[in-house]
Amino acid sequence: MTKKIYEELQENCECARICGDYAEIVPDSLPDCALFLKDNGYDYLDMITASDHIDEFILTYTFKNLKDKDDVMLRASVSRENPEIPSLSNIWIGADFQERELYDLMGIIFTGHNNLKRIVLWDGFEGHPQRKDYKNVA
Amino acid sequence: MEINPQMIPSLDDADAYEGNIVEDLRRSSLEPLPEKVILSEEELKELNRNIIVTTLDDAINWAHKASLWPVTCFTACCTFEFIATSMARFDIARFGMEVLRPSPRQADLLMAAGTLSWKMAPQIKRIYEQMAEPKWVVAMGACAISGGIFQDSYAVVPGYNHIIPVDVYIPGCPPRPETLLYGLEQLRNKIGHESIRLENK
Amino acid sequence: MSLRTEEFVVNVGPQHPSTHGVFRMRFTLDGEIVKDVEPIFGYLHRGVEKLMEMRTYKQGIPMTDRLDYVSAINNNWPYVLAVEELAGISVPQRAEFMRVIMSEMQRISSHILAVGSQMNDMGSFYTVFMYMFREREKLTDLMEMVTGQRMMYNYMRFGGVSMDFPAEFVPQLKKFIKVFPKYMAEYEDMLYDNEIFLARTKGVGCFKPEDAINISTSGPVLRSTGVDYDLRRDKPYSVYDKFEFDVPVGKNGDVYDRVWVRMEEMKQSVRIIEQALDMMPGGNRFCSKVPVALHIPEGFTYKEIESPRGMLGCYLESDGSDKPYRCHFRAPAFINLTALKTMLVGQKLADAIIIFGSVDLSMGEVDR
Amino acid sequence: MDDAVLVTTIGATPWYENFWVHLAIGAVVAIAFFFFFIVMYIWTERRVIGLFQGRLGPNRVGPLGLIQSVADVIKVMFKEDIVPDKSDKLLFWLAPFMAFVPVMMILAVVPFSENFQIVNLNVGILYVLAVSAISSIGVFMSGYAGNNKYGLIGGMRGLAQFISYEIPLILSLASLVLISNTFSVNGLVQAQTLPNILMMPLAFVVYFVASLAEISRTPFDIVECDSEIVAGFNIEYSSMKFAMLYLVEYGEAVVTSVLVATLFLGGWHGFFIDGPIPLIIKMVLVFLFILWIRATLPRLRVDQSMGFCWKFLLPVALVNLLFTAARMTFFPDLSNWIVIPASFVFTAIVIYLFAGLFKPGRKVAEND
Repeated sequence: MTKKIYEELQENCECARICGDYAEIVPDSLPDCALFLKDNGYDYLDMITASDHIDEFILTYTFKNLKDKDDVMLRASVSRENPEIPSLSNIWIGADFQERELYDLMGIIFTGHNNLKRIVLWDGFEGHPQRKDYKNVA
Repeated sequence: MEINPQMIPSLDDADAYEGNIVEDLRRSSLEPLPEKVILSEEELKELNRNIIVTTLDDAINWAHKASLWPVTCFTACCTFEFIATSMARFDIARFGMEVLRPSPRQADLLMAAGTLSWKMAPQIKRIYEQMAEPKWVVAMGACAISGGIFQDSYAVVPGYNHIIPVDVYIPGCPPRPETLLYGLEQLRNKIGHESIRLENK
Repeated sequence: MSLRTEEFVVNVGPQHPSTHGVFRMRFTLDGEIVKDVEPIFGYLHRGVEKLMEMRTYKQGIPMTDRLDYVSAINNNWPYVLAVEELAGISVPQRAEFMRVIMSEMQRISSHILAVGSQMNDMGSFYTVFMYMFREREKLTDLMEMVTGQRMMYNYMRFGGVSMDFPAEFVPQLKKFIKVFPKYMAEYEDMLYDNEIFLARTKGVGCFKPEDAINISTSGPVLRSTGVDYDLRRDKPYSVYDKFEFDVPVGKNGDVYDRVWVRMEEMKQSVRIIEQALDMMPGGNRFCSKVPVALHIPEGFTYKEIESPRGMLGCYLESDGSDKPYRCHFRAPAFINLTALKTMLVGQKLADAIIIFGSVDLSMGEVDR
Repeated sequence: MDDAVLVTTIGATPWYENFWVHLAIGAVVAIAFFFFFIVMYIWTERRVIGLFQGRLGPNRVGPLGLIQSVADVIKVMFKEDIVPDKSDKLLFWLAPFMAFVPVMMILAVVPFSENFQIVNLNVGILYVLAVSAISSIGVFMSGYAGNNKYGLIGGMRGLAQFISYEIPLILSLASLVLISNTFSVNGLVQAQTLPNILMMPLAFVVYFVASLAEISRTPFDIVECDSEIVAGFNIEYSSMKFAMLYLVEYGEAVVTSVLVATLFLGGWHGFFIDGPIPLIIKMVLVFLFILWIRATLPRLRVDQSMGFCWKFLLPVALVNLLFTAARMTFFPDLSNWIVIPASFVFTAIVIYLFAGLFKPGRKVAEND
């Protein structure tokens, strides 16, 4: 039983496929998918996270509809060579710190983010510790 | 870690400046610092033959013991065990310690409570250097002694003694208030043995 | 001629009496008015998520205790729920109620700390804090009676809890529940009848509901602005759908409302504990059988609970081995701090410290 | 030393009636009185605040912890004296003296008993006001000299508060002088057949609140409030200089409680015996009242404290002066039985009226 919101999502923006309770989308179509969700009541960005699958990074976004108590999950996969994905921080201010943390720990570059720099580690730190191939130098 | 004036950064590259300090502190402090010198029994006896110094020692040590003012510089979970110790039930005000001086200039005990990350290490070193001279450090909790449960993390200093000389180690994660009071009692015994003649040895 | 005054930058640095841990804010002050605030994190970053990947599932539980060290039991819950869903472990009914009771007790003690330290920031020299701490010590004793630890309980396991309630725990808890509302009335006298407290909190740091939703804040900070959303009622996990309790919602989103919401939530927690104690089935099945070397099939899940600071979520990915492939925690306080800029700019320095205190963060969860 | 006031002419007088000998003995007694009570006040504060907070104060050092503050002073003396290199050396060194010495000088005018007073100035009140203003300069100097941003903010706040609270102080003393038409402090005490607090309750309220702000005690301790500006003006001071600044706070408490006891509670007038004993008892009672306020109330914001002074205390002090002047001109020899209830009713009316006028910080509509 895929939710009604996923069907509407599929017509409006060309996302890859709907499976189970989440939607796989193309990274570049993330902003307009997010805007579409925001107009249909899913106006609460809950969580952004990423996981390192050796040849690609899988980013997971969850949104909530506070009125009808329903939430939606979007997933996008980004290649390891150029981990680029458009930033949501100009639509939701809440995404600002979470994207900076993913840039800091995972090395994913969010295009359009106004001050994308390390948030949790100090500036001289080389490498992104959350990646699978990170060797602990100290 | 002296701060030469012309290197004070402008506002935008302050983070890079702080990053360099953290990096070279991280490379320079890989082994723990040597322990502070305390008198063994026979050294104490040899010292006691000189009456004038011992009575003065005892008076000063008594004053140091009676009023240890901790500086409020708490990092992590052990903070709340120290706060619980300073509350009504396990009251450290009985030992005259409840005057929590916020500024390091007026305090003489650095309660190193909690995990120390590399980004916080230069700040702790600066606070320790800002404190006025007869100062002591208590490493409270497993993270403060040896990095504890986070020892193999890339961002955690394996113990405060890599950065600042530590006087008393209180084990526990977090140590119970009774353990903390016992540890502070040991610190007071240690202060009792110190002598003004060996101050800068 | 207008006096040329320049702004100066002050570090409300990692070591400051009222930053509740090692949190640093770079204030740009014009006299006493805050012109710009830039929060700087990372002074307590311990790389918990990386360490979780190096440990087996069961070794990960004590790591979650140290995340939000003020309400340690609530941190275990999302991690345990995620693993149970991926591994398909069922939880006996008695264990569910024990989890609810312990986490509601932890919510009361966490809110006590939040409101108490709020009064400290206003300068009442620990008096209100000490009266409230008296109750927290009783709660800590009750927790210690069950788990043996004062702060880092390590109490929840996959499929239930680690130990059963000792015989004399339930009567002691009932006695505490009966007496606690009297103490709550005492706190309310100390807070709401205090003219200076009202003067310093009413209308300070107002926060609009649209901002709250846009900045994805959660917990008392969100509810104080008027948005009525609480995971325990709107997306019930565990056995929360069996209790009836109401969710306090503020009106103006100022510091007074946040304190009021926390005080009301304490009363609701007392109600939940009472109902949970009555409905708790007897018997001694507090944990279902789980193999020690737990291998979880491939998959991912995202589970959320309502911690005292907001929506604490755990995103868990497993790859069939006995170690989590990726474990990310949605820290409510970390995201609530994005609201600092909208709340603090334009306020006075004295108010900025109180508004920052009312966001009630605990650094272990913010920096992870 | 018969009942003649102690102004003796230099000349063929025996050594014990020589002016300089009196001054020397008086100075020694005053300084001893001053330091003894400072040490005792530090101990009393820590014990009594412990009592308010349901805990024991310091009791390990000597019987009941009596010599705790002696240990504090000795320890502080043996600390390393740090002078920040970019600070203003001269001011940094001078500031503690500028803050500490004037507080001691006020005691020169206080009559300890009928005929024991160090200097019987006939302009005692003016002398007190003039000298107490100097210590506020010392506080600002220490804030500025330390080259620390927090110290500067603390110093600025202190200066603003001291200056603005000086005016209600003077006006309340002016109404006092109107009744007993003498400026000398001893004359004021002799004129108090009935303690002035009964004759002029409004003047007592204004004077007490204004002097609370002068010595920056809660709820006006915005000068050295450690929750916002880390340690206020004395942030850069360490050993002996810090001891002086620390003792300034308690010295001012001693002096204020002596002045309140002398001017309003009838100085050395006692029920059975006249002399220092009733003065000391009244002094300690006033200090306990200050401690009670310190243990319960949080602190006001800077602008609220200023607003409170200019919008509430000043008008009340002016109205009180007007009322006293009118009473003295139209019915100067009214019996006490009418004056005392009348002035109490007048106080209640004025405070009720003006309280409505000034609501600190209540801009938002009441929400519950």
